[in-house]
Amino acid sequence: MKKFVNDPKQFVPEMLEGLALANPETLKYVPEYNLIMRADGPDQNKVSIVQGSGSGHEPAHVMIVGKGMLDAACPGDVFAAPPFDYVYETTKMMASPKGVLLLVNNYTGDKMVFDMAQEMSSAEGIQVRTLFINDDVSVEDSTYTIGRRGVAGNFFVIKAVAAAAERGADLDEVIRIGEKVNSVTRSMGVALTACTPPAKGSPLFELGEDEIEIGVGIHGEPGRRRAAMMSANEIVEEMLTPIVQDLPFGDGDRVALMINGLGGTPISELYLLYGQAHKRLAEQGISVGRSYVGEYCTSLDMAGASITLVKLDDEIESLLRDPAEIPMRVF
Amino acid sequence: MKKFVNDPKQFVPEMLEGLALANPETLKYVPEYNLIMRADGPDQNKVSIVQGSGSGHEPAHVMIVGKGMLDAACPGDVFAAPPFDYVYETTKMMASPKGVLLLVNNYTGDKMVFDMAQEMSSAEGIQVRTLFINDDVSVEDSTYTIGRRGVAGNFFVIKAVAAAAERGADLDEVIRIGEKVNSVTRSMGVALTACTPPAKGSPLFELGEDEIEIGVGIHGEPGRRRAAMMSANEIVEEMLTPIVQDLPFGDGDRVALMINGLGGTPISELYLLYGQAHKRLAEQGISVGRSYVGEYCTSLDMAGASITLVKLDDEIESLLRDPAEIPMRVF
Amino acid sequence: MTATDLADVEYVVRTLAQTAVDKEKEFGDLDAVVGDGDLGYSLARGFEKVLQDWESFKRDDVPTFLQQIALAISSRIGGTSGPLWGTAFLRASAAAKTVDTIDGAAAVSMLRAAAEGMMARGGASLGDKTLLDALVPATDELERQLAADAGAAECRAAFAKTVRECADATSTLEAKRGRASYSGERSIGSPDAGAVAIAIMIERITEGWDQR
Amino acid sequence: MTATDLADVEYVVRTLAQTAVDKEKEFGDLDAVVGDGDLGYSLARGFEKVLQDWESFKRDDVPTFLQQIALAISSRIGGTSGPLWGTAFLRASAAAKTVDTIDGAAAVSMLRAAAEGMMARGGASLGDKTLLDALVPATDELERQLAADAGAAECRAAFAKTVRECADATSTLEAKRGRASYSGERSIGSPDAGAVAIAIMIERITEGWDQR
Ligand SMILES: Nc1ncnc2c1ncn2[C@@H]1O[C@H](COP(=O)(O)OP(=O)(O)O)[C@@H](O)[C@H]1O
Ligand SMILES: Nc1ncnc2c1ncn2[C@@H]1O[C@H](COP(=O)(O)OP(=O)(O)O)[C@@H](O)[C@H]1O
Ligand SMILES: [Mg+2]
Ligand SMILES: [Mg+2]
Ligand SMILES: [Mg+2]
Ligand SMILES: [Mg+2]
Repeated sequence: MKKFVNDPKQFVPEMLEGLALANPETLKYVPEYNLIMRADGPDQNKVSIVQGSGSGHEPAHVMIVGKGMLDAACPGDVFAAPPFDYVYETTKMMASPKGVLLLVNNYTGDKMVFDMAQEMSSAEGIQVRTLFINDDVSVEDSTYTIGRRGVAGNFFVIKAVAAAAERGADLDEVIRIGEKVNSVTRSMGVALTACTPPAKGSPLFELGEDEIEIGVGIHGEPGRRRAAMMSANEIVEEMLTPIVQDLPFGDGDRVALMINGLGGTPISELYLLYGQAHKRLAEQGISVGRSYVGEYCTSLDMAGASITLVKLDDEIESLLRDPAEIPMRVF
Repeated sequence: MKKFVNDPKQFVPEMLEGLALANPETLKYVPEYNLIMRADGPDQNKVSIVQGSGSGHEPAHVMIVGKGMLDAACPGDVFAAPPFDYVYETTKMMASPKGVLLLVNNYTGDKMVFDMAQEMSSAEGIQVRTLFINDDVSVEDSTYTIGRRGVAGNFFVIKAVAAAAERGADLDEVIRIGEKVNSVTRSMGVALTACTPPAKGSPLFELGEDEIEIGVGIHGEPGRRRAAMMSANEIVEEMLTPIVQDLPFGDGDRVALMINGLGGTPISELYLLYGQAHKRLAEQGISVGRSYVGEYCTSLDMAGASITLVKLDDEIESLLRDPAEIPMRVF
Repeated sequence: MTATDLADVEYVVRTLAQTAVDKEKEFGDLDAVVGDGDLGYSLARGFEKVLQDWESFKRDDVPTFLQQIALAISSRIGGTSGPLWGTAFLRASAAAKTVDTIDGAAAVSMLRAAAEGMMARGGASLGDKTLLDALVPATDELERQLAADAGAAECRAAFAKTVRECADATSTLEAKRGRASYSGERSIGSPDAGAVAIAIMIERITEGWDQR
Repeated sequence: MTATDLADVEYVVRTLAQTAVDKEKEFGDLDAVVGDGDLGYSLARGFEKVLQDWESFKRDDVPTFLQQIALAISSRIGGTSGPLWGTAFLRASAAAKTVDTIDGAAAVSMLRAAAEGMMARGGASLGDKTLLDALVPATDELERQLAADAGAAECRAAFAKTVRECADATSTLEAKRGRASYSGERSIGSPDAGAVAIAIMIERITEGWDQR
């Protein structure tokens, strides 16, 4: 393994420390709970939006804390759900009179921790709700899930609920919006290579020189099938067809289209995929209202990409258009 | 090789087509010259800022075309200088009464093409100047250069001259600013793995399982030395010390600090590097005024990173702070 | 609720904790057969925290005490066992709130609440080859003994015997939950690690009851 | 300037172009010895474009004609040769602007301008093992012959002979420019591909002069 790492056990804390040092005016880091929160939070006049997950998916989610996006993120170690007390303490710290929304991708480990945190914080009188995101069409029950997995589509849910909260929506309204966006969001990914967790030091799974994993999970979990390497356009087809058929998306639909890099794939390739996906959608009468190309929800250094489609309506599009101030600097 | 690619010869055009499809309101694509330009350009009331280089360094430079950054970029094929007519035609298309500034990283191939384009466009009465960026302290004359190489530091030059042009500066003033920023910008990179150009299909150079290349170039050119793999903190030291000593930067200086990913390194590792670099600078009395962490100038899928330092003064900092609208969407 | 109730509960919890710490290696080995081998480590770290903080827990009443145990355990254990065991103690705490004294019936309702909490939390059903396949039938047996007016010692013995038998009997099941489920049919033939761990813990509790 | 001048220039350019196309493989092989083998491909593509567009070039005068050749060549050739050869034709065009007729002296000043342009563009000095090590001494020789009042045929023969001798003599040099320079000392012992290519082109020009 060749990575920029000192002690693998300190990988996540050192990353979070760097993130906070790079954004001293906007972010606060609470080392006890791996907590990255808005320096000016919690805002007592809005619903607090909190996301928890394992690390290794950066920029998700610690790097999207900021005005108009998350109020806080409390990740676990690489690919591990945060321990219960991180979530519980974070929830208490982020408590606002308008309530707290916990956003969680649907994985068994995370679900158990967040359900329990909701149960215990509610018992203490905090108004808290949990919303599970499950946009991945690749597989139903899978390695770490009962039901579908949550992947890069969570960015759209986060952005929409965060914008609604920023506009002053109450907790019920924020949840209505989150559920609505989740219900029209579909994703699927393909891995070209396996990822290497710093603490493991070797690839998490085996993928042959000429093999790809279609429908891969963001922790390297198996997807639909192994296939022989194919052209970029064929790979787009493998991802786009199941996504489009699942909702289904159809003629006349307006969508947000995201090409998400899984960590090891250069953005040049992502734009190449974007072009093909955009054109294939156009052929089916589906027009792209908003485009997103880059790394959003990664799997460490895995080479690969996922496609996410969101069916837009005026409400969702308007929420996605709202400003956000997060550490990803435009330059 | 496993990459998202169809015909390797079409890799760059397909990427550019995707980029334009994703940004229909802001970008225009002229396939004849690999040209990506602002849809509303050229602005007759400002100096046009144009960057040319090989492809394979994305987002540099086609993905930073937009208001407040580049007016146009005309890349060559992967790691190849653009052919002369791309640059010549681009210069003519971007001609404004206030003039055109061609920004070029210092590589022999690019330098010859841009010098010739300047010579020929000047002969046709276009007011055009060329500025070469050479921020890389790793090596003096090297594989593709006479003199130092230009690497990720060019983002700071681009941003400053673009902001100045946007504010209405004339060509001489824009060049004064560009030269000034270039003169206080220093960079150095380290490769953990080699990169694989789509047309070659195999790694561009050999790097052992436990070896890294210190001072690597963004085309995989050799740097100062091969070394055995070391810790993240030690690698920061290897890059930061030569950079700091070169200008030199010193006690009381305020800097912009960039940790630039070379394409295959996840952003989590980049923030980890950032934290260490920030702290090591602080120990030397050097404070970070602006931070940049992410992929700016890459080398395809190479795992690795570079550090760039810019000595700030009020003028430079103010120019860097100006707004820019480029395809990298904040979400 | 009397001081004796709290003392008994403390004894039970302390024995669970001490067993988890003492048997770290054994529980880990059990989990390594078809699971990922981290059960011993997880339980030991969680219950170690319980032992460390032992003196500091508030002892106003049984529910308060148990709630703090829940928090201590789940703050230290990652993966499946943290929220599962934490939930078990939380739900037992809630059940204890509804009774005046911790008698046999109260023990049954606390065990049931704990088991149901774990089912809700982890989504497992009976037969999925988890600790529930030992705990639930043993609780049923305890209830039967109480209904038949068995003596306290008799009840405990029956409870311990059933939990052990049922734990061993999980060998015939295929794991459907937790990391062991990734082994699929390969999991048949060896017992569920969590179930055996529970059985060993309960055996220690009954064996030591009279010297508590 | 007379029509004859333009015809002579056209003959020279056309012969250069035809040779580049005919000898694609040979020039490539020469470059492959210690360079990267793309010289044949690059020159052939650039001069192919010249032949394709041949009829469309404006022929108002020699400078205009040469400038269009410069553009045609450099728009098609990547790497080093595109801007180098393009610059050579540009500078020759500029030199031609300053003379009334393309006589021997004009040829010398155009060749010098071309060589100096290539030096400025590519940063090579004499001795760096490039085509300049053939072209510059040959131009010097041409100038000497003119100064000695040699006849036109004699001048051409001396020019071609020197360019060939100097091209062969680059074998003793170590490449300092272009891809061949990456081979370092290994480049000693074989001649510079660009220099030999120039020599072959000039030999074709002189051989065919009388039948032009
Ligand atoms: N979803 C579940 N519901 C109830 N019990 C479970 C569940 N998953 C696992 N278990 C129990 O936990 C034990 C394994 O615990 P542990 O090793 O900590 O978890 P993991 O399977 O995640 O490695 C199993 O032997 C089983 O008894
Ligand atoms: N900087 C330079 N200046 C002058 N001539 C050069 C220079 N670099 C290369 N050459 C000439 O060009 C020839 C190689 O051309 P070509 O193969 O197209 O370029 P490259 O070396 O980039 O592959 C060399 O044999 C040499 O004669
Ligand atoms: Mg486990
Ligand atoms: Mg386990
Ligand atoms: Mg060559
Ligand atoms: Mg070449």
